Amino acid sequence: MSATNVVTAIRDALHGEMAADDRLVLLGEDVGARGGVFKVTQGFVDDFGEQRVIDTPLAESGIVGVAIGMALHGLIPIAEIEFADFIHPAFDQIVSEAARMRYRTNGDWGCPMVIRAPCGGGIHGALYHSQSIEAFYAHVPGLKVVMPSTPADAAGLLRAAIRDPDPVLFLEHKKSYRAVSGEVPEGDHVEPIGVADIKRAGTDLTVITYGYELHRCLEAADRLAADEGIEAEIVDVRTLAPLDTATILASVRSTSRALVVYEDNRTYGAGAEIAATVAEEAMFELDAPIVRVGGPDIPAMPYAAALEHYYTEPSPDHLYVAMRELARF
Amino acid sequence: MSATNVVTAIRDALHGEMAADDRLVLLGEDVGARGGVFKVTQGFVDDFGEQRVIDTPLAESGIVGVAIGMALHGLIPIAEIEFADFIHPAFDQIVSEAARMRYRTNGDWGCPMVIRAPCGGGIHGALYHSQSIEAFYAHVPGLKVVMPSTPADAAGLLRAAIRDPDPVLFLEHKKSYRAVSGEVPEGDHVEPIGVADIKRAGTDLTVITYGYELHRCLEAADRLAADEGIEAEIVDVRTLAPLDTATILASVRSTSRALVVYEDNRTYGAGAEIAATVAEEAMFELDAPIVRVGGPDIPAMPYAAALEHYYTEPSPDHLYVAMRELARF
Amino acid sequence: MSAQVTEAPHEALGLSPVDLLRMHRHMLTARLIDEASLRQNRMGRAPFVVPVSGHEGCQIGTASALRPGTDVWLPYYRDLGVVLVAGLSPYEIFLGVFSKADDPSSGGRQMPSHWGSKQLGIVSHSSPIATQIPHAAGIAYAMRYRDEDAVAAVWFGEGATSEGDWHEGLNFAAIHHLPVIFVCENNEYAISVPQDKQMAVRDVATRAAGYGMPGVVVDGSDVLACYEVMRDALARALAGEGPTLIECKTYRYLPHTSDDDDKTYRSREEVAEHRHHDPIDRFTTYLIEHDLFDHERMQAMHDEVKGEVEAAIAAAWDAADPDPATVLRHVFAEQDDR
Amino acid sequence: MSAQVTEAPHEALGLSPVDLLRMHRHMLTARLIDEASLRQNRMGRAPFVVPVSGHEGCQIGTASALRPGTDVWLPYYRDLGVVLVAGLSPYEIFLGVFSKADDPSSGGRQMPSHWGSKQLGIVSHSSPIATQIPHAAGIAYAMRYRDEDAVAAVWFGEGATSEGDWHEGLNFAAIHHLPVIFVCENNEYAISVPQDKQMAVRDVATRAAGYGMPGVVVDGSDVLACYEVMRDALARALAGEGPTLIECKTYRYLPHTSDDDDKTYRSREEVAEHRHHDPIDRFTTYLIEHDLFDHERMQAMHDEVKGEVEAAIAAAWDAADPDPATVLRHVFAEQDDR
Ligand SMILES: Cc1ncc(C[n+]2csc(CCOP(=O)(O)OP(=O)(O)O)c2C)c(N)n1
Ligand SMILES: Cc1ncc(C[n+]2csc(CCOP(=O)(O)OP(=O)(O)O)c2C)c(N)n1
Ligand SMILES: [Mg+2]
Ligand SMILES: [Mg+2]
Repeated sequence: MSATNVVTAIRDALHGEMAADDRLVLLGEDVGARGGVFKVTQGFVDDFGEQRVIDTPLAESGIVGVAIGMALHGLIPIAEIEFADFIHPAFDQIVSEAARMRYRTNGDWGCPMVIRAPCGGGIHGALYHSQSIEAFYAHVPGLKVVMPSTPADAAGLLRAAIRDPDPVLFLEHKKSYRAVSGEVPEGDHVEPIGVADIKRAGTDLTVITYGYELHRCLEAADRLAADEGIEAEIVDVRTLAPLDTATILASVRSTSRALVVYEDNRTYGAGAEIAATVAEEAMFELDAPIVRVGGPDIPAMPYAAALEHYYTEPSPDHLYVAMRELARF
Repeated sequence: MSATNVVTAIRDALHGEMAADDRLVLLGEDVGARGGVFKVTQGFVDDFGEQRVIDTPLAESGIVGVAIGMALHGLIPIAEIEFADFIHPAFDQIVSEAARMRYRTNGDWGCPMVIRAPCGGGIHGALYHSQSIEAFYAHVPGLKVVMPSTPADAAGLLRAAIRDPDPVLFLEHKKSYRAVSGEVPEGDHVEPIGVADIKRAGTDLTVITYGYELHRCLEAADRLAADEGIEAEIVDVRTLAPLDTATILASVRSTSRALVVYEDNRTYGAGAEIAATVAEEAMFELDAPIVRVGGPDIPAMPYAAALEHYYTEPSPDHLYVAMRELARF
Repeated sequence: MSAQVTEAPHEALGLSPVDLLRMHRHMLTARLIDEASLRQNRMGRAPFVVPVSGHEGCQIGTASALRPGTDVWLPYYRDLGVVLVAGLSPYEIFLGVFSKADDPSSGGRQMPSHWGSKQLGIVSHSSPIATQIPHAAGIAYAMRYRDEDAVAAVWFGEGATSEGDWHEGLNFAAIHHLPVIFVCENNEYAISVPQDKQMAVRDVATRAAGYGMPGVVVDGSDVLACYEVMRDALARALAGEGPTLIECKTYRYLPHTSDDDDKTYRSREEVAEHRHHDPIDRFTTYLIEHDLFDHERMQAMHDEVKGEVEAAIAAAWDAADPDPATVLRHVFAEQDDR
Repeated sequence: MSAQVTEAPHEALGLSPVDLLRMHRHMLTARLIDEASLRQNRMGRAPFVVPVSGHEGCQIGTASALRPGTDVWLPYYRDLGVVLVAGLSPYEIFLGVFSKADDPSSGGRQMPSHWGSKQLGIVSHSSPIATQIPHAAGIAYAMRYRDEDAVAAVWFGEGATSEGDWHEGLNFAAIHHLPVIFVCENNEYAISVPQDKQMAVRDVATRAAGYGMPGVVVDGSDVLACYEVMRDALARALAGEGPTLIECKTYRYLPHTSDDDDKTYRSREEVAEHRHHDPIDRFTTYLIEHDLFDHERMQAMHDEVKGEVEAAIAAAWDAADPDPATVLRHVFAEQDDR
């Protein structure tokens, strides 16, 4: 085990996979000499050459469309979208093409590829460098959507995504890149896609979350335990699609209280599916109503510090308070 | 009042608005001489001229992008997407531009426009002429999403959409075009956006639905009442965003049972938000778990009759049975 | 006559009489399948069909220059002629028309004419227009990366050139000098939208220069001319000289699909005028002029193909429908996939 | 010298000494704001700034041909020079740099350099590249529909030309002969991606022919040459002759943004070489050669603008921050909107 941050864990895992399998090619804007705007692929073009590390034109639909073609002809493309906010022009290629290739051919053609996209806010990125996009894609049958929050999960899930026979949207919360560090298992460690992880054990309530909110929830939960002895169990969804309902429901049944926390704007967000699933499957085992804490229903985070802060921290300790209130209900 | 079908109600309302306000222009593929593939704009080019009824190039992002420009300079464009399945290339223009123009300018610039799109399946349209797209767009702050299911609602809500100062995605279930007829109030009848409608009063359970599923639910509810005296109250959501939670919750509180029915594939679909809202706001007033009936998690409807039928009618009387089971729970 | 004294065009192209008769037979097969499909549609046995009539020259001409088993095909829904050359049989075509379980393209999941077959190297396409253009560039990139002596060829209508994906795909292919051939079947209409509302230029090929690739205009009713430009584009691609944009001027004789009413947007006179340049008649005349064909053999081939099509219809109609129990399958890979 | 005997270039363009000095002042103002903004960034008072240095010639040259109050501006983030001509003051610019409540573009909601002002006819743009291209076509369509004697002008980098929206917007504008001018500021890089990885052609202007519009290449460091081609494009647009694509060859002297490190993708020598063609120096020399300017007055103007910029910074820094309570506002129209 060695301690590292999320961006390094991703870079190392990506570099290892590239070295091990020359069917892998990277393509995206500025991934070459620049090493990506977040330096995830720094040095890759020197190590693997321009044929495998492709600086593409400024065209997201083309990036994904070309990657699909590569996947259809024996390669395993890893497309990088510079910011998740700029994936929208590729919506049709992802939804109509990558996600549906296998189904529409009755299993004849497959589309093994990964689309990496740095998402989320809190880094002063304003409306178009802060977006959460998981809700749009988790709804698409044929596409897997993964969102790790720790270095170990990032490395293990990226390996799984690259080795998956189907298209995987791999979301990296950019605030976690350097802010979050942790142990990463040595060697060829793979985390299975579709399995949630209990990041904190507890008995008084279950908090279901993912992305950078996981770290805010963990921080609040530890303070709440210290202050009041309330122990929150925290489930890190990790994979939005397919959703691990078994782990979520088992935890909720054990605590009888469910709090769903996500950064994306609340309405019709991914947390709605989680809350709805709990309501359908475990309602009569709950001692309190299901509570969702999502972002405000505005188009992503504004730029000015005061406005951005309002988005991530609408009120002081809002997560701490939400947990305490639910536990006490 | 006069009886007419949905497609005629839309055409008449659209024609009336065009005649009344020359800021309105229509643009889309085949909307001119061909009158649209569903004949909604048949004859419009003769009545209003080519300047106002524009046959565009085959480019959805361009259609919406050009419409946004028109809206920014004094016109009220009504863009037609030939099939909702083909709106995906315009995702970025709708989400990043139309929906965010007002917010990002702090109210300085507005984007009054309507995007019409025939959606839904059951007409042998296969994977790419049958899709439900409301879940993607209902999640976007700044965009209104409307989906009428009767001729009266279609006419009244289309007028409201055209007169709305913000962008409205107007979804028309193509199976309802000719299959559904009804009375349409004469004159300048406007249905407010954001208000759900109780299409059937009942006391034993609440069914929350929209689109063509409304008609399947009404049919099943009437049979259920005749067979067993079970009276379902049926709420037609009509507007997905902003969602009328007040009407939905009031009905659920009165029946203590909630069934959410939608055609789109179930997971992360719009029904999740409705179920989650009920779970948060009215859980302890329920006598039975919330139940969702959505489409299977496959990419839209296959073509072969036997396969398509499985999507819309997975089991004989599946809605009838779901209502009866929930009422008896 | 002249053809006897000087070298005949097909000889200059290195095409043998056998090659020519195969091409002619493919054209005739496409036409007869087209007519038979429409009859099936009117009989209520085929809810939806896509006509090809008028496009046989450019489709079979361009497709015949490729090498089945080596090159990769990315057709669009209009390309019945292309997929016949690629290797789909009339029986397989009708399995699709009747959306049967054994339909090689999709097992009855997609509409008819949404082609695909991994075995034949026919890449599956969807309904959304122009999405296959970047796919072709990506496949060509993979071909070069894997040192294959192969090309990817993608067909599309002139309406498809308006989509952003078309632009992005051509640009990427040109930047990397990829072995890909872009074939535009310009039939003057995108459903009802005439070319002058689709673009402000007369020739789609004009756009090639803006990407840094050659653009060629060819008469789509001249099957040999189409073969020739495709053969040259193939040679360029294999020589590492990059992509070519070929524009075939053609015309669709029938409505856009069985759901369309083309009388709303074009006159019968206009259609009749174009039928005078029928690619099949033109090629038949050529074959007869060069003593490769006569009316007798023509009749014989016609009857033979007609019989083949009728047999295909009968067999396909009797084939098994998809099992509803399979509707949830293949959303993701299964054991045997990948 | 020669400029004395024959008609001087600016005279041929109908530009008065006052016009020239205004243009020079705008160029100098852009440059000094740029340098000051970067200082603010290094001081930690501005988290994010977008340099303009190097682009002043093509921005002020093209923008100065338009008519504030009549024509509509669609700039992109690099266009500090364009919005100064359009009417934004240094104070308003710094309200944006410091994301203050009175920032005219967005009230501090968008990043700095995401311009917009309804009053000035500056159309708000987002971060996603090239989305404003179809907007420009739509605005031009509305102008013609409303019989306005106006044009829409849209600026973008060469990287933007790769997006599908760029293609779709130019195509629509050409089909309808719309009064719109497309101005490409080709600075050879899209962040780190050099032009030869962006396109396989030397000139973006080559693409114009494929849409059926004229394409012009101009030296972006020659402010008068940029003015001239823009003036001609304006005349064409107003005469109903349709859109023009103008490509200005320019260069960005500084990193892409304050977050970029351009040493990773281009040499210092390359940057230094380009600085020899500084559009401001070049224009200064021109003015001096034509006795419209001397070193003394130059120094005076420099000091004056510098003072203006410093005052703007001080005032903007002291302006009020946005009130967090407003964060939920303007998602939809409010009473006073529309
Ligand atoms: C993205 C998208 N938009 C719209 C459609 C509807 N549509 C189907 S075919 C067609 C016209 C295509 O014309 P063209 O590319 O010229 O091919 P042709 O049918 O003439 O051979 C249209 C608009 C579609 N299938 N996909
Ligand atoms: C759709 C989209 N993709 C990617 C980006 C990230 N990005 C911001 S600026 C830029 C380069 C733009 O280059 P160019 O158009 O040449 O303008 P320049 O910055 O050189 O003036 C990129 C890739 C973006 N903003 N939008
Ligand atoms: Mg066509
Ligand atoms: Mg550039």
